[in-house]
Amino acid sequence: MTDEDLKQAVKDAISGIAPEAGFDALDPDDGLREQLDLDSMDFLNVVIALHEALGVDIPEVDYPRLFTMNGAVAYLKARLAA
Amino acid sequence: MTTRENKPRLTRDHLLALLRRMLLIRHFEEKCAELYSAQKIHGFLHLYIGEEAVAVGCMEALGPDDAVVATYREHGQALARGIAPGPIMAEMYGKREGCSGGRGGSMHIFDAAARFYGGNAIVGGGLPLAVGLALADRMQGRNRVTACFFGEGAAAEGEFHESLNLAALWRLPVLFVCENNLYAMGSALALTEAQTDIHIKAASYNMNSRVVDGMDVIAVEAAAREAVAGLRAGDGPAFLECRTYRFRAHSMFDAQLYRDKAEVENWREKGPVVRFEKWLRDTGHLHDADLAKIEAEIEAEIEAAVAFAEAGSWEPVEELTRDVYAGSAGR
Amino acid sequence: MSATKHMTYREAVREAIRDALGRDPRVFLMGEDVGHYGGCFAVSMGLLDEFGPERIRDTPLSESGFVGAGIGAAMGGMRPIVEIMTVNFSLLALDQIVNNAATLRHMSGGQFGVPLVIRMSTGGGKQVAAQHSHSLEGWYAHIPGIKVLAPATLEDARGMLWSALEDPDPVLIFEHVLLYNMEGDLAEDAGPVDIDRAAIRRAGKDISLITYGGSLLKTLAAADVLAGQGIEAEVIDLRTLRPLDEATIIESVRRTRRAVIVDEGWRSGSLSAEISARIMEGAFYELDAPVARVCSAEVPLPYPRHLEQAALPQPADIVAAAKALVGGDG
Amino acid sequence: MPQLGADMAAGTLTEWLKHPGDTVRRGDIVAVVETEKGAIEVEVYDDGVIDRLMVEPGTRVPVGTVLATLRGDGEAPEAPKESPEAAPPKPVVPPPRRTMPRPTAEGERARISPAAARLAAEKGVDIHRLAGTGPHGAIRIADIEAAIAAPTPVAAEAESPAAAMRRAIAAAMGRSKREIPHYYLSTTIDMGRALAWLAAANEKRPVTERMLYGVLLIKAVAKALADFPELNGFWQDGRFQPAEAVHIGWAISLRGGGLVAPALHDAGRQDFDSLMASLRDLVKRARAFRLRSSEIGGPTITVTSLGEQGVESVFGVIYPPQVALVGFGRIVERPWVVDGKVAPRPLIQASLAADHRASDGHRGGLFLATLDRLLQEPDSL
Repeated sequence: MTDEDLKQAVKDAISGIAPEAGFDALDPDDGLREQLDLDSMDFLNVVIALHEALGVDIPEVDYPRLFTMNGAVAYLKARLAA
Repeated sequence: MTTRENKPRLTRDHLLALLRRMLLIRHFEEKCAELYSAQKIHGFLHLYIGEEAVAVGCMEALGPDDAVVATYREHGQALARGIAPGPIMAEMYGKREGCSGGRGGSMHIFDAAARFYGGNAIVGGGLPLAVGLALADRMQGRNRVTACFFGEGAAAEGEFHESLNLAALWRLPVLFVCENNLYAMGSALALTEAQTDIHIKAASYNMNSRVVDGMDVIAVEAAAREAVAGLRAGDGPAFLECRTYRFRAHSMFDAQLYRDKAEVENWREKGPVVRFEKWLRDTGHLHDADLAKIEAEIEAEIEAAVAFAEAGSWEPVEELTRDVYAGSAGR
Repeated sequence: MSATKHMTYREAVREAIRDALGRDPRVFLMGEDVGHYGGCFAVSMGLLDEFGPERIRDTPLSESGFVGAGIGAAMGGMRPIVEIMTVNFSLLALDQIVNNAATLRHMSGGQFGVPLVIRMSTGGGKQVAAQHSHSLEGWYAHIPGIKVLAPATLEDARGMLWSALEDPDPVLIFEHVLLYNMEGDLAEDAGPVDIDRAAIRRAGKDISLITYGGSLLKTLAAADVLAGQGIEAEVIDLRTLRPLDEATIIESVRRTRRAVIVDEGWRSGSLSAEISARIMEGAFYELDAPVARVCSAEVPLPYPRHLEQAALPQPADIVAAAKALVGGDG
Repeated sequence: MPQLGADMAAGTLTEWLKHPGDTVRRGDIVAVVETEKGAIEVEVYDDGVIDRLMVEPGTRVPVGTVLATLRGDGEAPEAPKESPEAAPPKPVVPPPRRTMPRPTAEGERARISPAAARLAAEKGVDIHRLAGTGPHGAIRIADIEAAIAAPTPVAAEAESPAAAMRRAIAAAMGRSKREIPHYYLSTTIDMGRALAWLAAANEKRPVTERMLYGVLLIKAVAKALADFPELNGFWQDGRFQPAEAVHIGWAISLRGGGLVAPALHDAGRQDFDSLMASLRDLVKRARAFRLRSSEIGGPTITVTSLGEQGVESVFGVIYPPQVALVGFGRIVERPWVVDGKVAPRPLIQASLAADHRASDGHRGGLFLATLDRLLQEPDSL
């Protein structure tokens, strides 16, 4: 999957939780949760959505690595490659 | 003075008692005038000064079981009937120790024990009551008399004619006493009555009716005794027109524009007390010492009555509705 | 069901008078034409022969005189029943009723009471024109010191008199002229009834129709019409106009939340105005619509039938007033 | 100036008939006074000698004013007597029973029946957006009952759900601050053991059943309430009415503003998995405005947790007619004394806002202490 595919997957996971989330003004290196006002429940649902979409298991301890868009893409790319 | 044969038992004690009662009324009324000026007595105040002989004379003919219905000028009748001056004065003050509980005031003196069915302030309003009281006595087989006092002004009211007719029609034991003091409030009699001889009106209802000199206590007593004897014998009602004169205004707020001072002075010499005192002195029944003693006793009695009224209490507002209906606090 | 007798309202009143005369020697009837003539509404027909002229006393045309005499006789220990031919003539005796009967107990500091009953006819509808058609019971209900009753049924016509006679204070009984000929069945053993409570003649949940005396039948008729349109109206017969049975009125209005008051008096300053004020004071937060009133038109009652009927409250007026309050689909 | 008649308030002295030094007898006429009814002679009621004339002829004075002073024969002139005994007390007429004032609705006055107005106030229904079907278009009970049944206001098409929600929150919060006497308590709780237990539990669970610490907080609150019934129920009709069970309203803030607190029914008896599942579902639907009205009603107490981006402590506004609200701040790592030694621990500020009509500070404090103790033994939850 290309970086673009992974970014889209993250966007899809988030919009399932926060339909009105606007990605165009999103700063990829800044906190997703702050910019999109996602609380811990939202974030858990995003993780679950990614797990279901990509079949990748994300332990709690890795959550911080998903806090930004670029971070998430990099993390997922690594997990899928492994 | 009349010296007719049916004059009452003229013992000295009886004569002095008559004088004493008239003097009590005179001084009581003068004290009331003073207290009214000092704002101790309020509202309306109608004084009996000058008409004392009528009340004193008539009451002599009544027994304790007889009933009295009077008008708003009833202090003299109440005192003559034997109601104590203290409760009457307290009633003038509006104190609850008054003979009507302080609720009636000067115009509404009531006393069940003396069968004194009030001062009635509606001119002529008392006449039908007297007829009813007599009707009740007659229907319950009680040989009692009801005396009804009113002024000549009442003769112009419909109730006067209705009551006299009912009493005569049903032959009821009512003694109608008309105190004709020549002025119905501010109007001289001649200005208000086509027929100024009130007793003639009464006679037309087919009842015993006569006129008497209201300034002569002996004459009034004799006439009253004669009339009451007829009532007790079942002759039906009797009417007594007493020609008298009130020395003071109709009520406390009256500039007496309707009569001149000379007329008042003229009647003052012919007043009941002056004449009776003179007659008692001339006939040797009254000596200065007697008069001084009577005056002193009355003075003390009046002061005691005022003290009784001053010491009286106000009815608490919480009892405002008591007696509107029997028993309950009223609703 | 105990045995009943078919009779008119007039006969029920006569029965009440006869019963009272029999029970208590202090009772006597006094009024114009009550004796030889048998009463202008034939209520006291036959009583003179049965009880004699002492206890069935015709009087001259002297309302103030004989009402005052009645008051005096009551104070003297009798239990008089004074009949004033109609409320219209009672105006001549207002002074005696207001200044003596209603006042003496209180003004004498409780020394003298007036255990008197005054009966009089009232109301219009018989084309006898303005001076004979007044409905002024509301005036008398204004006066503290007396009680005012309005018997609208045979039971009350038969039962109220004795309770009124037993009352130590003056009681006025108003008999509506249209009721005298009303017929019905009365229990053989019908006797005295209470005189201080209203009665719910028909239960209902949507609206309270409050009335008395001659207007009760019209109000019950209106309730029937409303029932046909799905509106369950409660009909309250006041029975006593003073004291007003406020508890029954308020309890009902709290439940139904709407009220129409039917009163043959003129609207301004009428008894219906007093009842409306008491509802506003006692059930304001329960009201779901303003209180309505159906009264006579404010006009001297006219002689011609069509005008008289137009002036008097009618069932149609009551139905319209009720529907306006219930509104919409009811 | 003597009282000469019932309706006389004052009089004008026109003439003195006696002068200082003149001897007078009781009943003598000493002056003439002009009243509305004409000239009236004034008599004296005592014997004596005129001392001083206090009022000039031609002056008008109220009744009771001293006109002249009198001294006994031969006495020296002395000061005037004090005024007559005070008039009888004015009878206190009981004030007419004041009828209750009608509650004035905010803004322009809607035409509404009294019964409907009271019901609207009780149920917190905003009457301004209702169309009346009563007489003259007035709002009546039927209209209020309809508004209560269907929360989406009938006539509010123009208003967005968010605006309607904002209006409802405003009404509830306004009423809370007007009627509920809040008291506030807070304490710091060491979440170390609880979070460790949670992390261990989550490792054994698939991601879809992973839990958040909020569930622990809910369980702890529910369990603690068992011993503090006075915090779990409603204040209605002037008295506290305890609830039979504990339904915790979990406050969910919505993106773009607004707040809703759907109820987690019988939270005390649900196990963690069912609690987490229903919590996750409620949050998802709330955030998407797809909550059913039945889920909104019913909480017996509300818990609000600000989560990670929040601040350290929150003191909430109770949601009427409830009587308490538990608040949790952000978990923060701070030095904390454990077994006598200072160590970094994840701490959370737990606060209680409670209705002082239903409970007192002492009991509120014990509740928070119980909450702390339960969170130290996550296994027991």
